[in-house]
Amino acid sequence: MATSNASMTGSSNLVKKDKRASLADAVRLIEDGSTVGIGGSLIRRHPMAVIYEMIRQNKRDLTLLGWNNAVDMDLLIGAGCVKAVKTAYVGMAMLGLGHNFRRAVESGEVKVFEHSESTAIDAFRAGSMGWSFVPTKTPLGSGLADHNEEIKFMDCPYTGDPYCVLPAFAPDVAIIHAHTADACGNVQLDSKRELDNEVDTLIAKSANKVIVSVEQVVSEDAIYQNPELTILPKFFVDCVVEIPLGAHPTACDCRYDYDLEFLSKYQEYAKSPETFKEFLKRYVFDVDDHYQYLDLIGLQHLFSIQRPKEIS
Amino acid sequence: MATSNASMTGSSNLVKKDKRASLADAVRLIEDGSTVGIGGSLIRRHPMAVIYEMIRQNKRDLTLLGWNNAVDMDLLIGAGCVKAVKTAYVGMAMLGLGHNFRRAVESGEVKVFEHSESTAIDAFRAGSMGWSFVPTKTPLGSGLADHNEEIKFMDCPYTGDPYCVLPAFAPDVAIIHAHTADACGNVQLDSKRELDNEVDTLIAKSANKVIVSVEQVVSEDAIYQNPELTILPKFFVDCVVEIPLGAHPTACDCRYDYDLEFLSKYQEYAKSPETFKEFLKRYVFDVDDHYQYLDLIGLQHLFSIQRPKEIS
Amino acid sequence: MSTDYRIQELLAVEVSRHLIDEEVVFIGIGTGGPAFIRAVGIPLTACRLAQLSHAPNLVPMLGPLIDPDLDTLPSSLRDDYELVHWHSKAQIPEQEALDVFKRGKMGVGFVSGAQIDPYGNLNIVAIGDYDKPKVRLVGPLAQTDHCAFAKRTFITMEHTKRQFVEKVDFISGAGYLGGPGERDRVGLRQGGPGLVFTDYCVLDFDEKTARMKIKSLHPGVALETVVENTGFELIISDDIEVTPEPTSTQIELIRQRIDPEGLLLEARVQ
Amino acid sequence: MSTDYRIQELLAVEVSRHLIDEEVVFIGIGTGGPAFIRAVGIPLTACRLAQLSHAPNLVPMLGPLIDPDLDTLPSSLRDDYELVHWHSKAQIPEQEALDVFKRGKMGVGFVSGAQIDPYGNLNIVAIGDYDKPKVRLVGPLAQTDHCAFAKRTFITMEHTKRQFVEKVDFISGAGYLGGPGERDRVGLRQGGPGLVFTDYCVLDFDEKTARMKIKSLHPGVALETVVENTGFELIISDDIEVTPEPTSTQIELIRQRIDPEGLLLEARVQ
Repeated sequence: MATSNASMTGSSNLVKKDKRASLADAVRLIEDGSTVGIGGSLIRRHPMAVIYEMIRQNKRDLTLLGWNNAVDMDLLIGAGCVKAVKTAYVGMAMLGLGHNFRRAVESGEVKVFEHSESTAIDAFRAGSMGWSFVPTKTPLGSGLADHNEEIKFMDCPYTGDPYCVLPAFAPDVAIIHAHTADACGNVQLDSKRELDNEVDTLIAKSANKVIVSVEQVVSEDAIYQNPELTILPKFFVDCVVEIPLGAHPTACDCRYDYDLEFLSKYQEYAKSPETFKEFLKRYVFDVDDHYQYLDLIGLQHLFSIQRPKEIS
Repeated sequence: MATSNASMTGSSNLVKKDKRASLADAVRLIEDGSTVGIGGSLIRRHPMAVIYEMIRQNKRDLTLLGWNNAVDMDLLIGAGCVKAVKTAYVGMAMLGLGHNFRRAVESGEVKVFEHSESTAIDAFRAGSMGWSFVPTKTPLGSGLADHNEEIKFMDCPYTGDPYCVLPAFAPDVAIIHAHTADACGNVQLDSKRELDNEVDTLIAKSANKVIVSVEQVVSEDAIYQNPELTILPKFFVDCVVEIPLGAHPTACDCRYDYDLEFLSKYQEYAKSPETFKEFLKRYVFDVDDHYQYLDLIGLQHLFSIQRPKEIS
Repeated sequence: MSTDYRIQELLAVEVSRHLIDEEVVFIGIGTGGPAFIRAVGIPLTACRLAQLSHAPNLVPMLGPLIDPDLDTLPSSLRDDYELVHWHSKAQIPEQEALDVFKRGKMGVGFVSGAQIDPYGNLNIVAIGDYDKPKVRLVGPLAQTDHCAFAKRTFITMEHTKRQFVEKVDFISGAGYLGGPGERDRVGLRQGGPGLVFTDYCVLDFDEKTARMKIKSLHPGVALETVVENTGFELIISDDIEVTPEPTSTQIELIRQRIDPEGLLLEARVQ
Repeated sequence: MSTDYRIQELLAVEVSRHLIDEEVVFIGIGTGGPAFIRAVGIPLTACRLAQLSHAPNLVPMLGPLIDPDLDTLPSSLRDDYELVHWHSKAQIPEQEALDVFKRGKMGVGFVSGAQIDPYGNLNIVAIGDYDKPKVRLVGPLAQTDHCAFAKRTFITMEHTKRQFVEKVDFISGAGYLGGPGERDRVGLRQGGPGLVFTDYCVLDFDEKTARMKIKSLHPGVALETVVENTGFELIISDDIEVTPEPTSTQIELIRQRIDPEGLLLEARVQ
């Protein structure tokens, strides 16, 4: 093995690019009017701290892309940040409808581009592969084909079979939450994890800019230990924000569970636009940062959703 | 946890389907004239024992599909089993050209449908997803677009960008080699492995029938230990053949290395059709089964290519 | 032979009879309460019953979780930690789970909806005019995939006039669309609704008209009850059966072996 | 300042100068001998030199292996066990490695060929008439992807008339095709040949004609040698440079730190 002798280079002070950023700085990358791909599924591993900060920064006219969304999109919609969504689901899992989503769609404030899980995922997949469109049979005969104006039709050049086509999802920014990353932006997930969220990788790769919040920033050596756990090499990542419990109130695989108590409270607040304003004031605008938000939830309660960790 | 009491069912002798088969029986599934997708890449983890048996059973007029092939395809071609190949490479890695392949293409005996790695892989990917075609930009401007008669052209319905299209690969049979499987056909790979061969999963899923040779058949409980290592759940698999060292002379990840000495010998034999007949006689036709073949290689030599196992 | 049983036990047994050996059966997760019993509890119980009677090679698939050991249920079916550690034969990325549908390998998909019409078309997207909906619902999830690609869908529904409607307001899951042959005409080469299970009856689809038809009434349910609670004309043939009651052996199996804690059929949370 | 050096050291240093910080650089594996030195040894040495001088964030990618620790080379670059255990920042499935190209994230792809023409088109498929080839070669591998999608390709070639030909017999890797603007016309929106490195010189491409042009001659190489060994007319401008000799510091770095065992630049096998 070669000896390491930095002085030989005459450039021992060459430093690697540090992609860590504060939550506020990271979120400033998201411009009004942009399209944002959101990681996570159902009430699992959505980048919630990033979403709260987007509301704090008063983002406007966003188009949100996802495949299975919940409190993440409902919050942004309730805060008035959103003009359109493209996803297969916005709901609150066992807690029923997303009230803000429902109101905004019924009033026409938010436009929905209907997707099934596979069409949304395949649109991200196409984006992650650099193609501008993707064929799919899923919408044939369904209301998606009638009502999602982006869906077009073609026949297979070989079999003559009817297909739909979709434009690739290629969001301006993707926001995802992961377990660890090094300061250079190599992002990892624990080996034991819920595999619904493997779609996060496609979402990130399809985007022009990528913001990743992580439970913990780790050393480059820690990344070296298990290179097969890296879901995004650094060249896909623009900034890394360390935010412990950054997915709260959604779950984070085997690290912590979703916070059903908090989500139930959320549903109460969301019943009317007026009470939802109180939620926003209390949990978003009146807290300075993520730690103040966690303080509001309370340490004892946060411990109750902890799961036995299994890291890599 | 529920107590287990099979007698309650009144059907305690219900048995699960056993997909284990002898090498000979498995290979009988492959019909003359069929298309065969072959797993492995370069000189790694090709299902060599299956290939030797295909030669023994004198398969004819096969069309072989792969993305990065070596001694696997060169052997079948040299034995006269093949009429066409669709792949990005047939060569012997550091040992140069595949002599049988070269002769057969130069004489017109074997037709090549030219692919790049990504077009072959994407054709398997489309097959694994059930689509009949796939768009790609890779062949634009290249000889692939001129000479692979299966490639057609279209414009992106959204951007107007020129694309090529390819028919999906949907082989009649896929043959791949893996580390372990249970008798039901759940197939696993060790966690530490060469990730070039992840394409094997796409090859298998694209096929109508799937034959998997494995280093070792394990219990269902062993599969339960690490469900994330399962690359093929049983409903993708038609038969499992236990063949230790079944990839020899190609490598098997961290289990054993490729056999460079044997491959060099192979290259010598392959220099002329006459000497290649001697190879076939000695190593294929004159041995009754895989163990006799291994005996010919010799235990001492086989130990020399063993690697420290890491079986998770 | 008969014994006391609850409606969800009757349904689990009835569903199990229609599951075929070696098929893959997709079950969603993520709902709670009565919806959980319908969408998860009954299907999972039915899968295990089938595995223990006539279908030892049946493969249940819960999202990315394939072929879990149904004799060792996790303490909660909603806790990711428990799900990830549940003994299963495979855990594959969600995108590949959906590819199983597209690839035509899915036997049965369990689906439900806020509306169903005589052709088995389903709606979980919006009630009323799509462009100005009275109620916006959650969206199709993977229902469009189930209904396009599974060899047959098993539909579990609440049986009310509000749900069984003449025409769904939005087709999020394609049934037989406008009638016979229409699936094939739009390019859906296989699949379609198989059976509909409600608290009153089991329904199937008439081959000639592709319209919904009463297959069997649950014990004690009057034909009128079904008709009154259905918002469209059902095909009523002469050979309507009575849904068989669960045997005491089956009830014992469910209560003692499959679901002793009531996780599945009572949606209890430990 | 100059010192004794070998041609592969000169080339490694020269290549390193043209690598840009933060770029991803794809290097193939799997060849042996002189081809190994050209395809793997020189590029990897150049990457490490660049990382240690002006490009600390350069990301080498060897198939599915991303950003390996170039200070701790494995004892063999051809043994899967060693490669899998080589400290690297990521190991991703090969299909996703190729998606990196298609996604437009690849900075430099290293390629080679049996033939190259004035527009940088490459051939590793067949010599002679494609339908009745004189010599059938191995096939395109990922060369078509490199040449279609990498921001620029770095081409390492043996410099003979047999290889530098007026017209390649088959385009397995698209250069500038028939001339300026033609890549864009067929739909290739970025990329194209960057530099060609041989034992005699470095070549680039004229912007106006898209034809190959001598950029610099290696120390001691006469222009005539290059012309004589090239099977087509090269653009010869007035400003041909001399390829800079490696400094003693660079040579020391290579021999003592980067490649002390000769794994890379001498293709030694331990």
